[in-house]
Amino acid sequence: MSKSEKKVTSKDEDKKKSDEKAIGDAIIAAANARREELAKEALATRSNKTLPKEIKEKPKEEKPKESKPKEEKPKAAPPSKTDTEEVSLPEFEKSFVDKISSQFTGDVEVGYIKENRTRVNVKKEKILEVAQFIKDNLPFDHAESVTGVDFPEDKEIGVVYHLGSYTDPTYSKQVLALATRVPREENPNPGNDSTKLPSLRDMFYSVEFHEREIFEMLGVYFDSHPDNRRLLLPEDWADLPPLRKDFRNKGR
Amino acid sequence: MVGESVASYSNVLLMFGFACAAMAPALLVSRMISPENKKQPNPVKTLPMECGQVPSGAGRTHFMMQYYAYVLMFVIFDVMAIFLYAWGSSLLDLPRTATLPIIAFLGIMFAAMAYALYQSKRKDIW
Amino acid sequence: MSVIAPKFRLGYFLKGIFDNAFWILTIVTLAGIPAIQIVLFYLELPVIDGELLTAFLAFTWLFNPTMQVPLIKALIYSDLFRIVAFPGFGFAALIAAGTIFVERKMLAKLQLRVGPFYCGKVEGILQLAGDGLKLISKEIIIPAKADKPLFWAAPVLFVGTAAAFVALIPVAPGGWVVADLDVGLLAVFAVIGFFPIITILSAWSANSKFPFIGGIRALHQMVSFEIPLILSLLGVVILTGTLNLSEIVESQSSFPWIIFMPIGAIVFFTTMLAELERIPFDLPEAESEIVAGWLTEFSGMMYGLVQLGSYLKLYAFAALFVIIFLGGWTGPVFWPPLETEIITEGIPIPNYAGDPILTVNAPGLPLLDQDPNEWVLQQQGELQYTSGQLLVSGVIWFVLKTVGVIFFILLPRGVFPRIRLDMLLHIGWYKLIGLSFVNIFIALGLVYAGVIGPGGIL
Amino acid sequence: MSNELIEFVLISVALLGIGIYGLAVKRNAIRMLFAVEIIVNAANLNLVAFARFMPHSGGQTLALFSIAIAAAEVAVGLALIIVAYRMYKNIDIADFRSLKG
Amino acid sequence: MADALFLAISVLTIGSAIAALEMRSLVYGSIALMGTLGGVAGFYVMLDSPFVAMFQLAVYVGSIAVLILFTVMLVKRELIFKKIEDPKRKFAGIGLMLIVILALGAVIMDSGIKTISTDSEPVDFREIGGDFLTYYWPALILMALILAGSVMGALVLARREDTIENEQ
Amino acid sequence: MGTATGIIKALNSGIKHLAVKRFTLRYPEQKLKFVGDGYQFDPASGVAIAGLKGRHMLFHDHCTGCQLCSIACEGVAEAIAMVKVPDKWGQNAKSIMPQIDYGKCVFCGLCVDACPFYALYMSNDYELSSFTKEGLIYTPAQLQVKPQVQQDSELIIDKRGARHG
Amino acid sequence: MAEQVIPTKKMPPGLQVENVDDRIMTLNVGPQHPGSGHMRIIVKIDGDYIVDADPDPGYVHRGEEKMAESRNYITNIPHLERPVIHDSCNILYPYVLGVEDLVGIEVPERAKYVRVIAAELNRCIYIQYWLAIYGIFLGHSTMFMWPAGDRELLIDLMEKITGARVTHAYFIPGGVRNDVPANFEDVCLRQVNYFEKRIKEYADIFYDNPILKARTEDTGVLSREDAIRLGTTGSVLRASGVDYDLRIKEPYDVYDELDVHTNVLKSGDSYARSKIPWLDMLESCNIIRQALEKMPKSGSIRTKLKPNPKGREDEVYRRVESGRGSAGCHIISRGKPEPYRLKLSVSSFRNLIALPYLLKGEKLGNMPAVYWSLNYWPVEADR
Repeated sequence: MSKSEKKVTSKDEDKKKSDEKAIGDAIIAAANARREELAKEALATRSNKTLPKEIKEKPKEEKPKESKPKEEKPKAAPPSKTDTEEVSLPEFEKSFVDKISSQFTGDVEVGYIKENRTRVNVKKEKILEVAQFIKDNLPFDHAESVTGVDFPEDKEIGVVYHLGSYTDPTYSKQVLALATRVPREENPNPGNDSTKLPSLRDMFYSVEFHEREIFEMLGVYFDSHPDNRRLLLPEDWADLPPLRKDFRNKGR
Repeated sequence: MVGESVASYSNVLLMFGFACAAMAPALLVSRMISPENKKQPNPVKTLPMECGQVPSGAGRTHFMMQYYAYVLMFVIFDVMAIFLYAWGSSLLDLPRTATLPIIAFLGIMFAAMAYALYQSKRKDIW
Repeated sequence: MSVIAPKFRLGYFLKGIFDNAFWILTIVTLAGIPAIQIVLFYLELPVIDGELLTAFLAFTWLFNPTMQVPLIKALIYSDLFRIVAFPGFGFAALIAAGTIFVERKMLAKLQLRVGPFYCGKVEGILQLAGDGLKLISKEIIIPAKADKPLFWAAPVLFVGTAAAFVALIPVAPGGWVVADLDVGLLAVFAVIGFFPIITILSAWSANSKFPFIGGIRALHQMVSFEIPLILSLLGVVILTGTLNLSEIVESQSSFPWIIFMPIGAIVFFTTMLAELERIPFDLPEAESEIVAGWLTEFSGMMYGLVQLGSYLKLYAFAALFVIIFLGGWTGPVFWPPLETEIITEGIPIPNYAGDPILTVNAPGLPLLDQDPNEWVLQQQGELQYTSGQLLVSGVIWFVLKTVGVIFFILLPRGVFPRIRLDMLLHIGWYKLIGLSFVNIFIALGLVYAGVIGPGGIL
Repeated sequence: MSNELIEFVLISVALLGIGIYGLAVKRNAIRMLFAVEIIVNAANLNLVAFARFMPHSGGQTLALFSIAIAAAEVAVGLALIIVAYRMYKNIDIADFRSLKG
Repeated sequence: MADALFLAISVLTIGSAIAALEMRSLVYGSIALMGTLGGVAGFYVMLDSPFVAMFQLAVYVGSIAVLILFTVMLVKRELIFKKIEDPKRKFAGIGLMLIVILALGAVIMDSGIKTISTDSEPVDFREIGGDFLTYYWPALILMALILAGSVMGALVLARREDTIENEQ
Repeated sequence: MGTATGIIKALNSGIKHLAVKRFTLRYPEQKLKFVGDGYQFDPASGVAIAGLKGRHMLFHDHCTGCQLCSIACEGVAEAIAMVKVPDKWGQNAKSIMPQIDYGKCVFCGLCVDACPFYALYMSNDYELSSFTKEGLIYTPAQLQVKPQVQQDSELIIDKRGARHG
Repeated sequence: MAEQVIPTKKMPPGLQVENVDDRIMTLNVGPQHPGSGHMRIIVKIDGDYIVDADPDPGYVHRGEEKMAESRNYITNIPHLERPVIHDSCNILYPYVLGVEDLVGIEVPERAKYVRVIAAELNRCIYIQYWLAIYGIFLGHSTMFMWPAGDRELLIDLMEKITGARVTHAYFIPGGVRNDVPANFEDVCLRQVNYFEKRIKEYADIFYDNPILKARTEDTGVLSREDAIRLGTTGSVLRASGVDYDLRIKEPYDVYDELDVHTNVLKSGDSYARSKIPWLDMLESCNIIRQALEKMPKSGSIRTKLKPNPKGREDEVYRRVESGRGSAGCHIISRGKPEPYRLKLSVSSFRNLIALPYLLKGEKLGNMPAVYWSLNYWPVEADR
């Protein structure tokens, strides 16, 4: 750390605590002047493209245009370990995923099998049955988290249930992601359009508030859910469901 | 003479009156110097406390506590307790046989209290 | 940033002051002085040195040093002084203020923090005055649709009722009590009975939910604990055979009743905590359930008055405990350690010319001697203590004991959590009533076994 | 400092009259209870007044009994009113018709 | 002084008795009733019976009035402020009141009560306790029975009938 | 009897603590002593040096006007704006330097991590309150002033409890 | 099938809503209520009993998940710790672990230990804060002041490490941001030992207090089955008798090299739920001492990261045991410097579901005890 002596010590600006008002006025004036200056300069330099980036407004990153659905990359382990582990899938995880996929061939597709983490993608019509099967035949007894993801390119919204197990110690590390997709509409009308999904509340009671959150954040209506009400957003929210990709953050 | 002892009792009233008379100016002074905007009263400010929400329903509603029985019991057993004072303050002057009626009195009241407490414990019926 | 109002003009300010002074003077002259004269016409004026004290005489004597002492003496023995100052409101309010200060500092010490610190330089001793100033300068907000007369009256009535309670408390021997009643204890119960009414009325009048629930809770709590309160004192009444509080104190000249009736004392202490709504029984003000209970809608000075009333009540209850169980003012009499010269000859007070015109006999404290001959009697050895000495030491003992009891009333606030309404009622109706009957039977046993009472051992 | 017996008796008569008026006119159950209380108090006042002027403790004793029984009466009466209110959602005794047998 | 006090208390008593019946709000009516009861307690004090006075205050004002207030507050808000009375019977009631007061007053004024006054010492309140337990003890037992019966009856009456099925 | 002993134990614990030293830091009179001179970052090793994340200090002779701090702040608080300074510096051709708005700054220190030229570090000064919002905006000239701090109070733990001294 | 799964609770017979229609009073407990935190609970009461309770969170919702989609992996760090500023290391932990997985970066050994120490200190800080509020909710003002004061010891330590009292922004993908100061081990050991001595003193005045026990025992009982069905986590779960602690069940960083014990109570009432965090604090002190002993005395603290790291095109779900329970982070990456979707699966949100279930049929006086014993942090639930 080089903390060399300062060269410039202007006495005028040294008294920030003693005389706030004068300093405040001076700062306002100075700041305003400098901002104007800067804005002019920025306007001037933008056309010249001398500055590498703008100071205040960074251009928004473009949406990824041609991203693929995730199912096509099933088993991406960390790249450092890819060479060693890509070939050998974890045995234990594979066993129970195979149980599901063998029961519902055609409707269920294995997303990935990693150590302690597995994912199955289910068609939206079959989600109730698969959940019931998991509930009955596997020791997954609660849902840890429900994630809703918006895929505007596919015109779909994904819902991922992360299931965990408390009762079985051998499964306590496992998190099974049960994913499904529902169609997405450009002009959402939550509750009254085709973005609907059966609720898993009867199987996994703990998804109740998560599903309410998904409903308000992404507009996915859950049939047979007892109260599809607002949870986090204010009562007078009349905008798009905010976690959809076409809802823009202000100033970003 | 009739009514000689009024003076000492009226002192209690005088004390009560003095406290009221001494405290009312505090409210008046407070009312005078408090920064109230009388020209533009804020109607939101005078809403009843409802934790920041708009009040719903009336404040004085029909509202039954599950412990109404205790208030009923109080009326009866208050009478009992002060009756005991009539006995207790004159106990030293009384013959010992005079304790028997009070024991009978207490016995009956205990029975009533036991029944009343049994009833009032069942909170789901109030 | 601005302390002074933006439209402030010194001229307007002065004009306002002069206007106010003018109007006050006018009103006093036109209405106040006639009113005072009308009142004086009906009052019985004291006789001092064989002369009826009129207003004119009082003003004249005020500047005559030889007459000042009799004047002050006459004032001290008037009912007005008792009500306003010494055993009455002023004394109680002083102890209440001290209680608030001690509570804050003690609680802070217990909780490893500092407490009020900056106001008044010395450990925040002026914090209470600051709080009072703040409260009095705050706006009073009356909730819409509130029952205004009741709502305004409730805090004042609360203070008044607490003061009426204070009026029954004898502080020192020789009748230093505002109202010396034959049935003092019953009067205490009658006064206590007014508190639930005021509480529930103020709660109802606010037209808000939380005060209403709090008021109903307060009603249940006070009402339920009144019966164990009444019953727990019956033991003492049985043993003394009197309801007069001064006589109860005098009956304890050799030993306090707490020796024989610890159960009664514990029951009374517990009910006291409940009647005072102090932790662990502060359900009516449980802030995490019902915002501030029946005090929710009170703002500004109204809240301050309710607090003042509750601390007056606290003093009165603590004093009642001292009177009934701890022997009130009884205790060794202090002899003021002064030189014999002063004791025998007194302190001469000279006038402006240096001639001694008045002698103050220090140990006898002539200001407080009811009978001026007591000093002479004491010098002759016929009287052990003058009533002035008894008064001073009695008040000191009384205050010491009261402060001790107040300390134990305040201590649970730092130690215990709040309990629940059904638990509270259960404690009141099952345990405390049972215990107080045990106490009554102990007292009966003491009487019938011949330990205490007429012809008893003690 | 002297009060005559007649003064207390007249006050008692006035209270009795007011109580009778209340019983006759009001249909509100709670108000009728008020009227009853006023009448009882008038009677008690008479008892105590006469006891004072012919010095005897019996009058005060009777007054104590009377107050105690009034307390019992109020407890039962208010319980009745609560029951009736719960059944009819009203405290107008004109509505309490089905209580007739 | 005593006359002024007597006058004040009688005005308080009679006035608040009328107010208790005539005030629109039941809660204010209850407060006025408390004024009547307190005024009567004041008369007791003037009659040198402090025990009865304090009993009146503790029982009537301290508990009966509380119970009445509490019950009033349990009633719906509209009912508290509604005046229920027969306008037809109002004048009849006033007439009845006047007849009673005038007739009784005339009888009393005509009788010898007017001349009664006494200089004797008042009865000590300890004698009352003695009376209770010596001469009047059957009445005391009877009163205990009445109190016990009333508390049981009140509790049985006041409980909610509609949940008894659910209990079983 | 368990209830009674529990109550007595609790009361005893309460009374016992009346004798324990008070723990409060009496702030305006006492100020805590901190580790070092503030939060600094060594770009060579890529590791920061522990210290309080207080108000920034700017070394004008090191600042090159590269705007990396501003860019780092953009995702966090947008508190740093680059402003023109009147002085001429050899390494700073554009004469722009960071100006920090402490009304927005969250004191995360990512700007310090971003500076590769040892120009920015955070000092021990945390008393930044001001009566105006504008008073919270610190110009480069103000940022280069070394704060005057008197911080010498430390936690002392002894037999009668912990305290600040 | 639905009936057997959905937990039902037996209400007292007099409290069926249809019977008591005109006696019900609706109370808004919150958001400006001394007993609610930044949440509203719409409570319907009949006398002293709660017949219905409906939590209404969202008063401090700030859209962290949406904001994270437009910030890169590094600048997300000061933002993602905002929901729980008292537990900021633990709430950042899963995110940092997830980003390390996505970016593919190794953490030096010493950094792992420093992380564990910081996380455990933060857990204690959070629990002290929580305990203080629990104390004041029960009307125990000493239990408000003591934890709030003793918390200062640990805040002082965290300040020595990170330079900030709260919102440390200390963890970073690839390690921690700066090394601990010199002779930190001694200071830490001294203060942690004193801290442990202090929190053991809470037993007499709070946890063994008979009034507290009578007040909170047997209130808001959550049975083992219901705790599992409702998907609760952390102290709520462990108070109901489920032995599930991610530090043991799914050890991250160096927790598998340390001797970690977990605290489980069987009764599942408010008292047990309030005692578990206290026992956790004692356990945390043990862990800190172990970690201080085993920590490599020197070494790298941070693996250098590229300036604007891009994640793999993958998704990860990492979870850690925070002060309140399992904190999970689900990151979906599309190969950009920003996450495509980031979901924080926080324990407060998961425990909230138990609140209406537990409050129904409870007395109003039990509401604060039950509510705060759920270890609920409103800002975290709202995110």
